Amino acid sequence: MTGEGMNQAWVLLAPVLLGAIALAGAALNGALAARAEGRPALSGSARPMLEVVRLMRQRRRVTVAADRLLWRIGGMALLVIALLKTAVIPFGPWILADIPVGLVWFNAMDVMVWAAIWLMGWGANSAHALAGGYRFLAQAASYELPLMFALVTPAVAAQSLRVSEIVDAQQSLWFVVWMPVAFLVFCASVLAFSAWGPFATAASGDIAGGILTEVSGVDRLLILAGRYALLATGAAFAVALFLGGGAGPLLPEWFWTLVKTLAVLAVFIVVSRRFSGVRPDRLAEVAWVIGLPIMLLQTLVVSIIVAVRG
Amino acid sequence: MLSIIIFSALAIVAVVSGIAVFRVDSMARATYALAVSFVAVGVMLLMFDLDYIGVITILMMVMEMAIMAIYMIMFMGMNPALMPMSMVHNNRWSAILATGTFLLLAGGAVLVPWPARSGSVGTEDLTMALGEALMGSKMLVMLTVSPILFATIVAALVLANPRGRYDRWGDNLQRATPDDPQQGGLGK
Amino acid sequence: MTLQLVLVVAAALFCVGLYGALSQQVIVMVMMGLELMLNGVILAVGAFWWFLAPNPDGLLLLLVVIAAMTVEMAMGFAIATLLHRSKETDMTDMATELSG
Amino acid sequence: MSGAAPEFFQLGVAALWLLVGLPAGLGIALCLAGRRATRLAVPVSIATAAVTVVVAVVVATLRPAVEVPFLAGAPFGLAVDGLSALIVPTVAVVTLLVLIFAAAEGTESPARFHGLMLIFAAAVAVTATATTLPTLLFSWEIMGAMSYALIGFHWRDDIRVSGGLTAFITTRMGDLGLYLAAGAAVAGGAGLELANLAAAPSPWRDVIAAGILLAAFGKAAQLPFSFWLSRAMEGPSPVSALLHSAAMVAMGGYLLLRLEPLLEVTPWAAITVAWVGALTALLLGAVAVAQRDLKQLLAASTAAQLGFVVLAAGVGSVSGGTAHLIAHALTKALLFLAAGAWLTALGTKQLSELRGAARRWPLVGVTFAAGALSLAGIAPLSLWATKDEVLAGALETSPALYVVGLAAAALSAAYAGKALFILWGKSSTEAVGPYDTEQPGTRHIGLWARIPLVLLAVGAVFAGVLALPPVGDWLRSVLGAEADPRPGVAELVGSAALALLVLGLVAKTRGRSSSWAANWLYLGHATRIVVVDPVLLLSEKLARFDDNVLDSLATKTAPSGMRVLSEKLASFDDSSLDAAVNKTAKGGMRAASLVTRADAAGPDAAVEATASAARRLGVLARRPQTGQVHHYYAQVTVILAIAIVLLLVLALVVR
Repeated sequence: MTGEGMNQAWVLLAPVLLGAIALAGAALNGALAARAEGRPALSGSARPMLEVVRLMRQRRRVTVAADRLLWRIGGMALLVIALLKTAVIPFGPWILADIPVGLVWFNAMDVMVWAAIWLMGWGANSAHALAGGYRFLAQAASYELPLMFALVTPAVAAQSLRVSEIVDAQQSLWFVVWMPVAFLVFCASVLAFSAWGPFATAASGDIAGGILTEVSGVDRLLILAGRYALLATGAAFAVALFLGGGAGPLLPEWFWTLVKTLAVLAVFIVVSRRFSGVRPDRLAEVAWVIGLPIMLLQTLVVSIIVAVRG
Repeated sequence: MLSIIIFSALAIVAVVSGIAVFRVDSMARATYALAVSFVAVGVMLLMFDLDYIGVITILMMVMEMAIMAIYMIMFMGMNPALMPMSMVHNNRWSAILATGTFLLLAGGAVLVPWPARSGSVGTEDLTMALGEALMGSKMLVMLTVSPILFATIVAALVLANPRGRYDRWGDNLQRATPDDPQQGGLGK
Repeated sequence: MTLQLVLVVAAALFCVGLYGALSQQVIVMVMMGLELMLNGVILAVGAFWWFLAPNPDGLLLLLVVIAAMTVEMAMGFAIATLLHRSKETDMTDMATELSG
Repeated sequence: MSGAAPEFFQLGVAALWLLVGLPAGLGIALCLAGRRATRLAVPVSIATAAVTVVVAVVVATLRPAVEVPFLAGAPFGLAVDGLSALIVPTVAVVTLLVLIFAAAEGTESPARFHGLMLIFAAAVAVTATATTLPTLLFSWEIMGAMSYALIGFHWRDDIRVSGGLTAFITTRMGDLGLYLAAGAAVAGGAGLELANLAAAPSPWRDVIAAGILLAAFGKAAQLPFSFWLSRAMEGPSPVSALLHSAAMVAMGGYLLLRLEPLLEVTPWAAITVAWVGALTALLLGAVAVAQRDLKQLLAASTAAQLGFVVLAAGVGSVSGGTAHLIAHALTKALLFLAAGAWLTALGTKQLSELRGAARRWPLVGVTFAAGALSLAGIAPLSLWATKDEVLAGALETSPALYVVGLAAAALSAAYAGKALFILWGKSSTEAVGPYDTEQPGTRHIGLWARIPLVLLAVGAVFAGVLALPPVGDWLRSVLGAEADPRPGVAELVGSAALALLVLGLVAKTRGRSSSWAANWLYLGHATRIVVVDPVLLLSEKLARFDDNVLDSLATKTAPSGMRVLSEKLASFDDSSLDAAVNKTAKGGMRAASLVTRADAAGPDAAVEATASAARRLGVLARRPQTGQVHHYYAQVTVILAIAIVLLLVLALVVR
């Protein structure tokens, strides 16, 4: 840990960095999409910036009898949630708020996504959007319990809910080595709570874009950016929980954190493009009948190891 | 001083959104007003150094309200953003009783000579201490409470489940895959 | 911030919830009233813990209240579902099985 | 416990855990696996049972003791002492043989069946080695539950499930006694160690004893509870053989034997136990004689034979009780398995239809005969000697007990003989009997079904040595009961002769009556032997005395005296009594009308008023019961508010 001065600078720096990482993710996705369509990858990677400019200038459309208050709250919430999550993620030596229950905080914030996405769906007063909102809740009910145990497992191993202590506990051995199942479940859950990749059915094309159907202009920008930001915080948190945080040879801690975060984010984006969508109604059974028991076993194994090691 | 200001602000948010639950016309708004009230109380708990409980309250209640909203809309089956709703009975007496109770409780809170604080907040990790109390000295309480809670959940499932296993697997449980209106991911 | 102040706020939350539980016709709304009452209880217990006896044992009560709340919700939804299925209603006024 | 070297002790501890853990673990696994383990079930279960036998022997030799924390102040304790060192291997062996038999017979969903049986075997092992009350309660409950599950194994038949329920509820009633005992033990400060119960202070000790008695009587199907055993026969035969003869029912008797020190310091309990045991042996013996269904006969006989064990505990003859328990377990398991074999093969267990069944399968018939003769108490066979050892203890306590016990022994010879002669009897017609009345029979008894019968028959024949000098002395030293009374030669010979006599009588009556009405007559014969003939003899003597002495006295004095007396009485009657009666009648009428008037004005009016008031109150009481949730909430709020105000006022007043 460094001094207070550094922390205050970090308050300003963190959102900027989050934005930058999210943008990098978006650029990568754009490049991959372009290549898939046979266009030059570079043009694709510039696409997000152009999209930002376009959406900033676009006029907001409003549907009839929309619940604007809830709609706006839902739209803004994703980005706010991502920022609030950033507060407990250590970036090398810096962390905004190293609260003793940082892990639970992260969890509470990703539950906020439930509300946010459903409000987006509800507020628009549109059938497609509402169906998207419901899809997300169904998906959320499936991934949340395995995610909770995936979060608990590193905490058990580090015997602390404070994220910095979890990072410190992996100096000798990264948690991903001996809790691979938890890591995978966590990664899948990150995709799920970002409504991304195979878990993007809430916004998928078969319901005309779902929660994105009616949003336009700045609102749409906020939601799209929020999803990338959530993905980025998820990647950063995976680094802190399982990949040793800033641990690495020679180079400074913040650098290693950045590199690992970007790498995880890239993997998220590349890999999840290769999967087709997962229907939430099918997911529930898989998550509860396979995911939850296997996750419980992982937690049990870790607990036993911790208990035996003393 | 700052803490009083913050607390008062939170208190106003909590109570006003609590009142809003029964005043607003939209079911979604009512539900999420309740969620706001809970979040405010959760933050208040954080002010009492109850980190874990406070965050957990926020977590649980936001989740609960997200589900609650579904039920609200499922059962009431209309979009009250389009039509105002007033589904109350016994309004006057309810208000009188609630006010009376408030006067009683608030009077008690103000007039009772509360004892001084005994003991102090330890420097140790409260969450850890709570965990140790749960699994140690208060094990018996949890052993008693948890089966009851579990039984209640099972009872709730039984009540809510319209189709038993004979509906799904046939009269002699002979089907290889269950006959569900909506097939699950594993076909179980 | 004093104990009295917090308790008055808790009492206010509790009584708003009580009003809701007494006056609402829709079963889910009644449940929301009950939840609000428990919200007040949580606040009051937290305040008692902080101002009177801050040791880990008191926290247990809070944990139990929160757990009871969620289970209450599960039970409430189950009964609501059952009522809806059997009577096509979500009004408590229609459920008079307990009538003497 | 044992002076064995530490490594042996370690081995013993491991074996003890294995004894409990192996069948329990595999049993649970089998139950969970369900249909998926259909093929695996039989090999796994028999291998487990075989290993359990070995482990049981190891445990019995090494006598380990273990203790792990369970509840506060009451550890989960297991230990093997002399008594359990005898019981545990017996139960293990019977379990193995029964499982082999069951596997040979085949059953639907074998995984569930064998799983339940293994769990049950583990529970019995825990029961037999428990050192603390919570441990005992734990396994006791599991035994009860398994018994329920196994009796109702064919759960599609309502009657079997309800039979299981009857057995479960009845034994549960008794089980409450164990909780009572545990509560009293804690309250009395004796702690929950079984060995310390006898040291509890007086009023609590009585409560403990009462609770233990209740539990043991319930499990052992002693008198007030006996009927559940009859319903338990709805279960498959191997279940009857293991649970309802060798293991679970026996555990009731075992509990009393184990807590014999407690009975010793609680005289009333010892006397109660002894008499309940003796009366059960007698009355259930009579019930057994009257049965027409082979399994029902065996069930009643089980309760009766356990009566002897209970009697032994009551009179403090631990060695006799233990020997009888073991010998009976082997014998009765054999008989039940044979009955089960016939049930499977012929589809019936009605004695009338089974006539001659033994001739059809001579090996099964011979083993059955060995078991039945042992049950009858024929001289060199097992139950003869063990029963006499119990009776020797009874004789030392009270001759009356001995007489009742002897009568019960005669009855056991009667019912054993009845079953034996019918099964070996020639069918009156050569035609095949009306088989398959209860289930379709297979007409086949496999080799593997016969082997356990033979082994058990060997046990049933030779287990008697446990009560006779060389082995008997060893048994006594193992149990630490060297001072227990031994039967004299006269008693041994006498009881054997009695058994032979009764058997002979049964054989004769059977020869004379082939119709089934004769069986009820035969009950009359049994009664005559025991009761009627002596009574007739006595009455004949009395009559002769009457003729000779009293009658002659009467004829001389009666005529003249009587005439004078009757005249006097007649005149007295007319003048005083008759008049008084008339007057009383008139007075009665007047009083009655007065009372009627008073009643209408007073009590009746009061009753009417009370009733209408109650009705009004009832109407009032119904008013708040609207069925409306919000009304209830409002009521609760008001009542709680009033309560709080009252409390506050009270607090202020007290202040």
